[in-house]
Amino acid sequence: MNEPQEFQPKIIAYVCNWCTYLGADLAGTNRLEYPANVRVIRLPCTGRIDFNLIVKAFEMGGDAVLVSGCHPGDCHYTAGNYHARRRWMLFRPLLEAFGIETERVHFTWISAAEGRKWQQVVAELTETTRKLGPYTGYREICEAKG
Amino acid sequence: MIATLRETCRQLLSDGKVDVVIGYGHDAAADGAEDAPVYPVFITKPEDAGRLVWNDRCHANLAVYLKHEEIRSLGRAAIIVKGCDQRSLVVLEKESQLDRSKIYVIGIACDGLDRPKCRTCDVHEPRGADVIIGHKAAGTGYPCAGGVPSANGTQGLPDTLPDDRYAELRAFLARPSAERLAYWRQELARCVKCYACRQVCPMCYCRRCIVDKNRPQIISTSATLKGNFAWHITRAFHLAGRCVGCEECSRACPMGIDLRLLNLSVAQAAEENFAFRAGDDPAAEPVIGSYAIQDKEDFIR
Amino acid sequence: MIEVGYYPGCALHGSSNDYETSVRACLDKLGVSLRELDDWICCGATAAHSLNHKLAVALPARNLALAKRDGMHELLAPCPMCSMELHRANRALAACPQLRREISEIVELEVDGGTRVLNFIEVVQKVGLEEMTRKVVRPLADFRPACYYGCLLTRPPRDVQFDDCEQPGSMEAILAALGAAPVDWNYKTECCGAGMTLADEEIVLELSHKILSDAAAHAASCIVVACPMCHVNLDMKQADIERRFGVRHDLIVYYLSDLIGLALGIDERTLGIDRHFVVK
Amino acid sequence: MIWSAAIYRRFAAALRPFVNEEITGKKKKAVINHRSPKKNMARIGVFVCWCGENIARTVDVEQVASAAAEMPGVACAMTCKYMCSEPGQAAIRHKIAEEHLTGVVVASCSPHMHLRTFRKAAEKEGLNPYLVEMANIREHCSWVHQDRTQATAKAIDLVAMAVAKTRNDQALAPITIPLTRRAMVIGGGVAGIQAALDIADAGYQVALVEREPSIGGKMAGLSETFPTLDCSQCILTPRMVEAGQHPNITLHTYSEVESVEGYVGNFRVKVRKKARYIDMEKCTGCGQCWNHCPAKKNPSAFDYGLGQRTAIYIPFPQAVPARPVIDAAACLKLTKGKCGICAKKCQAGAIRFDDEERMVTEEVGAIVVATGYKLYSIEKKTGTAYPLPTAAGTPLPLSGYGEYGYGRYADVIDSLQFERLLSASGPTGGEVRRPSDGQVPKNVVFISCVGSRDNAKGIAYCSKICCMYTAKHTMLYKHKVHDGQAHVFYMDIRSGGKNYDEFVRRAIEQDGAHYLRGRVSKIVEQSGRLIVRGVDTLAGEAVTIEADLVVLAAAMCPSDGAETLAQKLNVGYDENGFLSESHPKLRPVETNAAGVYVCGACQGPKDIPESVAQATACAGKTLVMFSRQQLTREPEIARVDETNCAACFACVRACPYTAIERAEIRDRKGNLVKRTARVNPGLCMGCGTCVAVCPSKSADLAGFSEQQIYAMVESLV
Repeated sequence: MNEPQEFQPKIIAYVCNWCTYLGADLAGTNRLEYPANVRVIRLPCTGRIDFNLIVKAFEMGGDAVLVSGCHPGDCHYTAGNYHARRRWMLFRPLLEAFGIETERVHFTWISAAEGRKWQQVVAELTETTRKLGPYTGYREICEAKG
Repeated sequence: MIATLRETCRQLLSDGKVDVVIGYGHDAAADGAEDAPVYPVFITKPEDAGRLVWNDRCHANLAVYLKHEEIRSLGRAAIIVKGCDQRSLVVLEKESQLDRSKIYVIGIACDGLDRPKCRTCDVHEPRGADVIIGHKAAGTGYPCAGGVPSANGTQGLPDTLPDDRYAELRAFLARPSAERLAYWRQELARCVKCYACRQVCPMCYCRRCIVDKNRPQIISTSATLKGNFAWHITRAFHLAGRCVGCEECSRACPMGIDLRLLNLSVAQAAEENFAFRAGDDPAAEPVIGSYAIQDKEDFIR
Repeated sequence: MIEVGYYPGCALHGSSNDYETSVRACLDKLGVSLRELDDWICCGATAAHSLNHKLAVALPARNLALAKRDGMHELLAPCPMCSMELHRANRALAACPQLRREISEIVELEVDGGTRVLNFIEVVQKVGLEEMTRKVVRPLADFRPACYYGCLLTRPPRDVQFDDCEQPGSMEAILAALGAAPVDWNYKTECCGAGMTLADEEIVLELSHKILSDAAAHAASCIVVACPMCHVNLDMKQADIERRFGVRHDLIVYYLSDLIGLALGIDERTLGIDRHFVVK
Repeated sequence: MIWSAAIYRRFAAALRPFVNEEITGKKKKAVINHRSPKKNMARIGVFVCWCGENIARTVDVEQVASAAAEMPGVACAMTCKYMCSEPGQAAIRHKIAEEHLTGVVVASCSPHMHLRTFRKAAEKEGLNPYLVEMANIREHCSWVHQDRTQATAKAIDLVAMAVAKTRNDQALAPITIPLTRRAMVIGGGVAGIQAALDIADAGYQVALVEREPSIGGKMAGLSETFPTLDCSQCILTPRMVEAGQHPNITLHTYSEVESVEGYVGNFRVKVRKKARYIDMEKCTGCGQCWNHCPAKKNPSAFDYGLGQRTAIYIPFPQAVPARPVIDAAACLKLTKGKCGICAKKCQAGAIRFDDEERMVTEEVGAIVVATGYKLYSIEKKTGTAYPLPTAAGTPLPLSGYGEYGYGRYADVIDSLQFERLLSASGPTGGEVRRPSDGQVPKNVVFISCVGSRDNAKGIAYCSKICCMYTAKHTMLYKHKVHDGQAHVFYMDIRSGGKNYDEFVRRAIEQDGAHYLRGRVSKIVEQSGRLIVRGVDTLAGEAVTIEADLVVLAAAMCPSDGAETLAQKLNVGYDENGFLSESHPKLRPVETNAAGVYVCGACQGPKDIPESVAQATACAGKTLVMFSRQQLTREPEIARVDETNCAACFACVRACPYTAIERAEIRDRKGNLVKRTARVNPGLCMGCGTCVAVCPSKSADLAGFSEQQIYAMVESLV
């Protein structure tokens, strides 16, 4: 057996408690299979998800980050997702300027009813990240000695 | 012009309208030498007003001193601002960091100081100042045609259009992302985490900076690439919709790291997405902490 | 002077060239100059969509692309069939970037689904009823028209987005402004059977007969249409209908442009009214 | 200084167990009462659930447990077939006591499923419930993965994250806030009346706000009700009177909610009382005014335009309060300055032409929303005016049923209008006479699903009650016009409910209603008759019926202003404008705005019994709240570190609940020390948006603190 081991990307997902987390629960209830590469961190709302957490995920060796919450208008807290959306609009260009691969940072809206979307998002995310390969760029930064 | 400036400040101090004038000046020892270095000075006595100067070395954004407790404790302040610096006051007021009614703003009509930002400057005469000293040079805007006596003899910078504020950034973004990352790896490797960029920034007024918080340690404090990236991402993002582009961070950096591109990237995002420029409109809602239902979301699946 | 792109379509260059004559004369008087689309092709109506979805989009899309190429933002298609096909293509293209790419490749032109398609009535509305009324020299005082929209002018509503699809009123508004007294009747949007002309003429006669009868029952003095197909069935076949059902309708069928033209002082010959089958 | 204090505390904490042992001379027993992990080294118990085969089939639970046992801070790890079962919970409790656990991680299903269960179990054993966390290794792992190795590895990661979080958990105590034990009911239809009466009967004050001059709502205008055919007014009006006279109910009729401030237990609602031009105290409701008013020809809204009323009017004879109101747009005195006959006739001197609208403020602890419905607008006005509907570029709304000619043909009416024609108090005195010429219609066509279940009109839902009332209409019509024939075009007959289907069968079998399964394509008028063209899909043929009257069962839509009200109350609503309940099954009358409840048709189409049941449920929920002296709330809310807050107030701007205020810290002499943001624990819902916008991270969220979240991410090395 000298077939090369398939790369298993490490993906960290920050999701809101009321929509995406429940959407992922629904995927489970419906037994919708998807790759086991995502580690979900439950937060009350996308409004709570700070950009520092995205940086941290890369520092911890994440190959991709997923941020997901309620669709516009659906936020359990009425507007947390709008605030989050605005921050991401500003944060993405900054990552671009840093040359950090924004194709490794994914934002989605997944409702509590969208178990299938969760499945698709995770599957596609894993696949794209697999194609991109390990995020050596940031890993090297983290390992560089001062 | 300098005479008017000094007289105005002397008057303010002797009338007791203000207790301190924050301005540019020579060291007392310089004894009026034209080419002496320029420092921020805090004039509290009318007779010291003669120390104030205005020339093309008056780069500093003095607004930063308004955040210092020891300056605040001097009493009512008058502050000398250029058009670009005045924007900082707008942001600070919006963020409840200053009470505009308790500050006397002396605006200086400035025709450019040979800094990169001056190429696209559109506020040669500060807005919202209590008094403006001097006049904008004839022919408006850039390139400057007189006004400030130039120490090195140059009369202005290459002619660029004022709306090309982000030209440099665009050129940088046109390079492949790997190249951009490599650039910052190279630049930030020099960072020694002295935090001069933070100290000199009028917007960095937190009582305890996020980098000094250790439970949890959100940003690694070591001066390694990891810590430096985390710090500079954070510093730049915290300026989103707030940075007025005074470029003091770049000027203050002892390692000569040009941080402007990062500041420009968030500024451009705010301007393109929300038609928002920090310090432009005192009535505009700050970008962070507000939202619009129709904010675009083409990057969200 | 308003300039509008012009897509005549096959009918206006063939059997219904009287409609084109009328539209051109009328719009000229209203200060609208028409710029005919160079190298236009068939819109694919009736046949294409039952064969192949992409063909049905590509044919009208090419015309839209030509309009875009020539800098026309608005395109008049007086035939409702053509205008509906163009609308449909617009909608399909706007909705799907993938399709946009494919069709662009097929027609070898940039398509974006952004050209605004207008029917004849919308061009008149663009001129403005006030502006039109100012030019009236011969008010249509003794006209009691029954405005007949047919099936395609307002349908499918999602595609054409024009007027109320069941109870339209835009032609009435124009005619009322010209001094006519349009009648309120029931068959404004019923089908005249055009699609069955070749397959089963009997149906055409029956349906058209119902339309003519209801107009007559509501004391209409004439019928006004804005569609070449409707005109063929109600005008050309009126004699057959009268023979088949043993009644005499004798209703003149005008194009909307005919009546506007008359009110603006254009003579019947110039408008092509003398070429109709039912004449005074 | 600070250093030494911190070191001292750390030493003291470390020494405590030894001290205890020395003094008591025996092994330290589990100390009941909310241990916090800070005091001792973390001792976390990890409990891995098999969930029968649900987890164990894909995840090697034993391996997960043994991996967990090695994680820092973990004192013990075990597995159990069913963790949520009684023995499972007992095992947790046993371990808490035996191992002196300072935290618990249950690796099983979704926290949405059982976090409460396990927290309760821990609490019973004296462990603070907020020291319990879950790792979701079922929904997020075993159910969605097949590869046992990968699934097990993921499960271990999930447990590691939960352990890391638990290590940083803080014991939290529920928050108490004051409670005003007074309720407001918005909407005075049958649901609102029911809710108000129930709450009032329990002994609490209720303010009932109604937009119209009288309470009663839609039900007051109905003829008879299905499936019993009892007279609507006969059953409703006594309840209206009861509400009007109840000592605990304050009626605000002809009033609307202007603004809502505050939060659960402490709402301040501003009510705008429209000018009524009547002194409610003086008026006796004698009727002299409306009997003598010369402005008689105003369409009566209560009769849906089928009848007329005077300018000073009482909407219907049994109105509560039985006081008139002046229609300012129709009154000759108010429009032209002359007349004033009513004032002359009024013995009580109750007419007040100078009346103005005014605001009253009600302080309440709970709000019940019962704003009801309206019918889908089926009207498409054409006719003589010929409006030009196409403004350049604006798409036409695809609403209305132009093909049915409502608003164009006088004899095409909607179902509520038909109710008025059937009602003994209606404009025809209960005789079925058609609007155009007052003739008794001999052939009546009923069309159901007008608007409902029609995606082309933007309404996908079923309005639920139309099948039933249409059957009722055919029966009542037949009972009044014996030689008449009712025809019904329907899509499906939906008559689920007690005695409902029997009722429809009776309409068909006993009263001979002619049911046709199919849609109507068009209605045209020909010489005074309505030609209804449709299709009978069961017979497979086109049908044409010459009708004298057509009744359209239009869809039920939320009443006007429901969305605006929902925004004022912070209650969610769906794309159709119906207010959103908190959970469709388990919290059907609660909303996501704490202390605001919904009942009746404002929440979705429903009939009278359902509306009343929901109203009583709302009253029940309100009374549960009122059964306590004060409210307790979840402690997982935000807090601001006031020493470090830089007072930029980005959080104040961002908070969706306006729960953060600008505060000042002053010393004893009253000098300003510093300004700071401060969270109102009564308003904070715990979204954490403030944490994300705080540049110095001076804001934090209990239960999802920065420390906890970073610990979770860092556990993923």
